[in-house]
Formats: sequence, structure tokens, C-alpha cells
Amino acid sequence: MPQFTDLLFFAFAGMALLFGFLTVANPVSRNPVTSAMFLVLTIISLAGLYLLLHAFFLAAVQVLVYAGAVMVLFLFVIMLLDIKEEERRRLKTFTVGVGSVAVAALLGILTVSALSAKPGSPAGQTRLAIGDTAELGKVLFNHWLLPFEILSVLLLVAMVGVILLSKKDLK
Amino acid sequence: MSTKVVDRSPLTFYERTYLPAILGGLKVTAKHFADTVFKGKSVTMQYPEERWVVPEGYRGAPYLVKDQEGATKCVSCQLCEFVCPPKAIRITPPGAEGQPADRHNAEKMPKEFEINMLRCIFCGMCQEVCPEEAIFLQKDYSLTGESRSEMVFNKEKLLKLGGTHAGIQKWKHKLEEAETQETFPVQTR
Amino acid sequence: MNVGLQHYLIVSGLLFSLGLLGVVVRRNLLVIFMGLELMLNAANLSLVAFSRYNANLDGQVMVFFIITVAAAEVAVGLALIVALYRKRQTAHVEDLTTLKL
Amino acid sequence: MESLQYLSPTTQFVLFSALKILVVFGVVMTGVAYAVLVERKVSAWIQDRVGPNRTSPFFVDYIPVIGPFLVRLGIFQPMADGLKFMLKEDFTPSYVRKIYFWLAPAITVVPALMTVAVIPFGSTLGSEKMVIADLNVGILYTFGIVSLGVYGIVLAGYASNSKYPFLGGIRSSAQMISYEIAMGLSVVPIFLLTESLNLGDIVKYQADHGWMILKQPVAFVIFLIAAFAETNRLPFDLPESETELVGGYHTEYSSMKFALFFLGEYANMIASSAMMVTLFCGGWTLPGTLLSTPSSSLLVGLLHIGVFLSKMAVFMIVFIWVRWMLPRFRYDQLMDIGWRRFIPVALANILLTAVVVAL
Repeated sequence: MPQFTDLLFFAFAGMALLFGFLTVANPVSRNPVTSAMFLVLTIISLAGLYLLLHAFFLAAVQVLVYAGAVMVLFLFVIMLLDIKEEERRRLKTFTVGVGSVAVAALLGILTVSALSAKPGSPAGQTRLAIGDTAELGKVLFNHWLLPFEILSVLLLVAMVGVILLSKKDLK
Repeated sequence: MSTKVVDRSPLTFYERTYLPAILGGLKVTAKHFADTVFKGKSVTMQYPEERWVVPEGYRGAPYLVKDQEGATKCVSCQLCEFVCPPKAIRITPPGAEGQPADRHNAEKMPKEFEINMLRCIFCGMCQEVCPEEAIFLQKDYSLTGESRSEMVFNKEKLLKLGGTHAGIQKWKHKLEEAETQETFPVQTR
Repeated sequence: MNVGLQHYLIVSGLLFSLGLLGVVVRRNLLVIFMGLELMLNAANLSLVAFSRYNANLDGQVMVFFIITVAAAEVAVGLALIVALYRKRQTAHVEDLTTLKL
Repeated sequence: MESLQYLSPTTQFVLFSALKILVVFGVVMTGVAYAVLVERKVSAWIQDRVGPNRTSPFFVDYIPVIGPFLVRLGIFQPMADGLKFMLKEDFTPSYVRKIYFWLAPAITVVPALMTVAVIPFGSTLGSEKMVIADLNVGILYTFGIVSLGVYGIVLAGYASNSKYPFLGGIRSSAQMISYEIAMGLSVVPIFLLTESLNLGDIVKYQADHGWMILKQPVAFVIFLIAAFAETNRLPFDLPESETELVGGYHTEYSSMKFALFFLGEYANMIASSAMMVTLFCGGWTLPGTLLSTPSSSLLVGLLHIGVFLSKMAVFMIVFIWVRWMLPRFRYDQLMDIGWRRFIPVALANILLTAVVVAL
């Protein structure tokens, strides 16, 4: 049923965009917690899009890592620092104007390049692209083994760095 | 010196696995579980059916008592009203043309006698102070009601709940105390 | 019209612009950081879409890497923000003017 | 069944899925209600009390011998509890952040209920697989959804705008992130052995090769303890520790909103029990009997579900019993156990299993 998945695409995409908009430019609230919660919703909508793209493993990892860990960390820090709502007067019209123009220009470039993209074939018949986790693992641990190992070192470095940074009496 | 040195040696490896604590907890809980389920050794009292045996000297709700002839003992002296710490008692004296006492050896009795059981702290001072021994803290411990006004007990209710204390007569036990003290083998002068 | 690669790319582009808008407009360090996360996610979406429509799993591997790096990045970034907050009692970019003349 | 064959496969799929969802939802809800009853009863028995033994609706009088017995067991207590929660005053303090205050209980419950979707609670009934969603990344889905459960508690703490709930929320976020890692690492050896992330495959593997609890006792212990931490049960109930935080994140809640937190906690317990049964105790299989292979007969299918539910009940009892066995851990002890004991042990376990598998 292509019709049904198309509907799902529009639902998820619309949700992702709406929640993404509410994350960065919520007209009602400037509360960082609100932003964080809408970002969580955006991430979950994106996971839905990944499902439509048959990337089941990534969808699960997206929810697990982004929504489950990264955003909880964000909330944790917001609460730890007791960050108040942004004051409204500080929003300068100049910044907003220039920013919007720049963003609109970028969006234009992105749209043009996206429209000129080759449509590609909605694969699915080939085993490679049906989102099989085992296949992903094989690719990851054969072709991309060295980057994977480097990544693990990066995580270790980040961990040590964070511990050092969060020490209070850092000399 | 009577200083007791508590053993605070560091935990051994076995103890640090929390296994002894877990096993100990399991033993205690299993024993109590088995005792309750299989031997019926529960310590709970099934309240409305089983009632608590109220000990002597228990301070329950204060009620008015009648004397052996069924007459009101209270003479409306208002001492209890004055002494009551939470001001739970309110006595309306009979006034000049009020009703006379319903017993022969008293001048008057209260027109109205109210105890607000929601304010009462069951301290027993009213009983202590009463010269006529007309008010007693009794063994009633389950005072309930559905409204605030219901919990203000009036004279009729208090007298009804208090009942007749035939054995308690004015100054009688004081008299007995005095007699025992007179026979006390202490020679005075 | 069936949903194809272009649809995903446009959604991705819109999300990326939204993230950038957040980075440019908002003044709270944490919200700016969230905008960055949004941009990373937009990039992820286009990578997954490419992977799907080119029948090639490399895109998904790349997304996997990006998610991992993002987790590390968030940890370090939040630690920096906490350290900054400890020193300055603010998480507002306009109050951080040490380099200003 | 005959008339169903005229429907298109899609309609059948939707129909059966909806039916399964409804039934599982009903079972989980009933399970939650009766888990609360079992909790109260077992707690009472361990503490030399009798527990709820009075609730008796009018029709009990017409049941001869069994009626009074059921009343003494408190079988009707959950109904009274539910009614009580609904009739209580739904009080919202004036200083709370209202939207989050109202959202938080719902956010707690939804992930707890969603976790159950991927768990194979039986083999087959007729031709239907007894699992709502047979995902090939089932376990990752579960972990993802479980990790969302923390938001309810964190938001409840934040929205209450009062210090004890706030501390509870902060504690909970740190605790859940820490123990999720240990939990995730503890199940990796299982995937190394079964070579699949699909929970159905894991059950099948255990039917053929014996239960995981025997092969991976270390993983089981870590998973069990992490499950206690994830469901905020004693000895790890630091987010709501009554004595220090007066109830923690749900201090300001009352009525149905409080009931939803309660429901979430017990639904989480049910989901964790189901996960443990599926991952470590062979799911719906029962070795040594005919029950270890999927069967098309209706009776065997029902028996499989029965086996699954009884195994789950055992774990629920464990959850409830442990509550009275151990005192609450201190916060630093909790973090110490999570980061410095379980994660290294789980990593070593992975390494060992990998070596064994490679050989």
C-alpha cells in the first residue's frame, strides 16, 4: 500500500517540522525545558521517518541514544543550572532579521539542490537496503572497521574530557 | 570509662557482594511470611469485630455523669469551662429564673452544657477540676461524625453517654483517704 | 505522486534551516545547542534517505557514526556549559563577552 | 473463522492486531490492578499483618463457600481502589507549571505500556503469532521505549516546582541513564549467542539450547538488578524515597494523576518481568514437556500463554518480595554499583562470551 506509507510520511514529516519549529522558535514559551521536550518529539518523529526508510536499527538507536540519553542529559543540565526563561527584550530585531535572511537563503540553496537530486530507485528488492540489522553490522565491521575503532577512542576521550571539565577545583 | 568501641572494620569481599545482607533479608521475610500465612500469627486486630481492651487510666472523651439517683451531678460552676485549655467546653448557666437542679442537695444545674469534641484534647483537666465529680474522661476512643455540628455534644447527649456512676459519690473517696491516713501508723505529736 | 528522495531531502533541508534559525536567533546556550542537534538530525535524515534510495548501506553507517559522535559532543558541550555557568552564573551568549574589547 | 477468510490479508492483519492490542492492554491493566493487590497482600504477610480483606460487593453474598474466602483474599479490592482514585479530589497546586504537571503522569504510563508490544507472550493461536509487533530489532525497541520512561518522572519533578519532587526528578534522570547502560551491556552476550535481536528468535533459541539464565547467569543478575533500578523499586527507589524526599516526584500529585504514576510503575514492573522471562527464562516454553515447540492446536497455544504468565508472576513476586528484604541504597552507593561494578562486569561478560562464541 504505497498510499498508506505516503500518508505516514507526510504525518511524520509534518510532525518533525512542526515540533522542530516549536523547538527553536516557540511563540508561546522561551522556556528551555519546552524546547528540549519539543526536540524530543522531533527526534521521535524522525525515528518514524527512519522506519519508513526501512532503517529499523537506526530508528531504534535514534530513540535510544538521542531521546533516551542525550535529551535526558540536556534536561538534567537545564534543571541542574536552573536556567530561567530567556528574557524577551533581549531578542534584537536586527539579529532576527539578518538571521532569517541568511536562513532563508540557505533554505533556497538546499531546496534547489534537493529538487535537482536524482530521484533514485526506491530500493527494497535488494537485500542490502531492507534495513536488516545483520547486514548493517557486516558493513560496519568490515568496510568501516577502522572508523569504528577510532570512534570508540573518541568516545573514551570525550568521557575523560567530561570528567576533567566537571571537576570543580580544576587547576 | 564506659566508652564502647563499635567495630567499624571495612567490609570483607563477601560482605561487599551484598550476598549476606540479601540472604539475611530473605530469611527474615520468609520467616514472617510463613508465620503469617501458615500459622496465622498476624498481629493485626480486626477492628470492628475485635475491640481493644482499654487500659485503666485511659483518657477518652469527657462525658457528664449522673449520680446514683439518676440526677445531674453538674452544678454549673463553670470551673471546667475556665480550665479547659482548648476552650472546648461551653456552659450556659440557668440564670436567675432558670430551672432548679434535679437533685435535692444542689442549687442549680446547667441550662446547656456543650463539649466540642473536635476541639477537645482529652487532657482530663475538666475531670481534675470538677468539685462535684460530674465530668469524667471515659473509655470512648472512636468518636466520629459526619459534620462539625454533629461533633458538638450537648447536655442530653453527654449525660446519656456518661451514664450513671453510682459508685462515685461526692467526697466519698476523699473521706476514705482521710480515714486511711488517720489510721496510718504515724504518730503525730 | 509517490513520496521519493526529493521529499525527504526537502524535509531535511527545512529541518536544517530550522536548526540554523535556532542557532542564529536564540540567545540561550542550551537552546543553541539544541539547534545544533536539530541540524545534525536533519543531516542524518538525508543520509538515511540517500542510503535507502541508492541501495547502499554506507549512509546508514555514517548516520550511526554521527549519532555516536553527537552523543560524545553533547556530553562535552554540556560539560563546557556547566563549567561556564559555574564561572559566570549565566548561560546567555550575550553575557559572555570576555573577548570583546 | 470461516468468514474471516474472505477478508483481504491487510484487513485481517489490522483486525487481528487491534484484537491483540486490546487483549494485551486489558491483561496488562488487570495485571497492574492485581499486582497492586499482591503487593499489598505480600507486604502485609511479611509484616505480620493481614492486608486488605474486607471489600465485598453485594453479589458476594450469593456465592456460597468461596465468596467469603475471596473477600478475605481481597480479590475485589482493586475495583474499590480504582473507584477511590477516580472519586478523589484532583488537586492542582497553584504554583506548578500546569502543562507539564498534567502531561507528566501520561508520559510515565505510555512508554510502560508500549514496551509490551514486542514481547512474544505465546507461540501461536490458530495461525496468529502471539506477539503484537514482531520486530527484528525488538530488544532495541524495548530499550528505546524504556529510556523514554524517565521523562515522566523528570517532568513531574520539574513541574511540581517544589524542592523534594525536583530532587527526585534529578536523581531519577541520573539513575536511569546510569543503569540503562548496565542493562544494555548485560544483554549483549545473549545476542552474541542467539545471533538475533528478535525476541521471538531468542525464545526459539532457548527452546532448543536451554534457558539463558543457565548460560548467562552474570548477565541475568545484572539485568535483574538494573531492572529494579529502572522501575524505581526498592532497594533503588531513590526518586521517590519516602523518608528523605516525602515521596519524591509524586509528592504534589493526587487523585487520578497519582494513580497514573502508580499504574506506570506497576506496568513497568510487568514489562520488566516479561522481558526477563523472554530473555532469560525461555519465554513461553517449558522444557521437558510438549510445550516447548509452537503448535497449531488451540489448547497448547493457550497453555503457552499460561506458562508465560505464570513465569511473569514469579518475577512479579520477586519484585515485591525484594522490597522488604533490603534497605534503600544510598545515592553514592547506587552510582558506585552501577558504574564501577556492573558496567565492568558486564563488559567482561561480553568479552568472555565473545571469545567462547568465536572459539
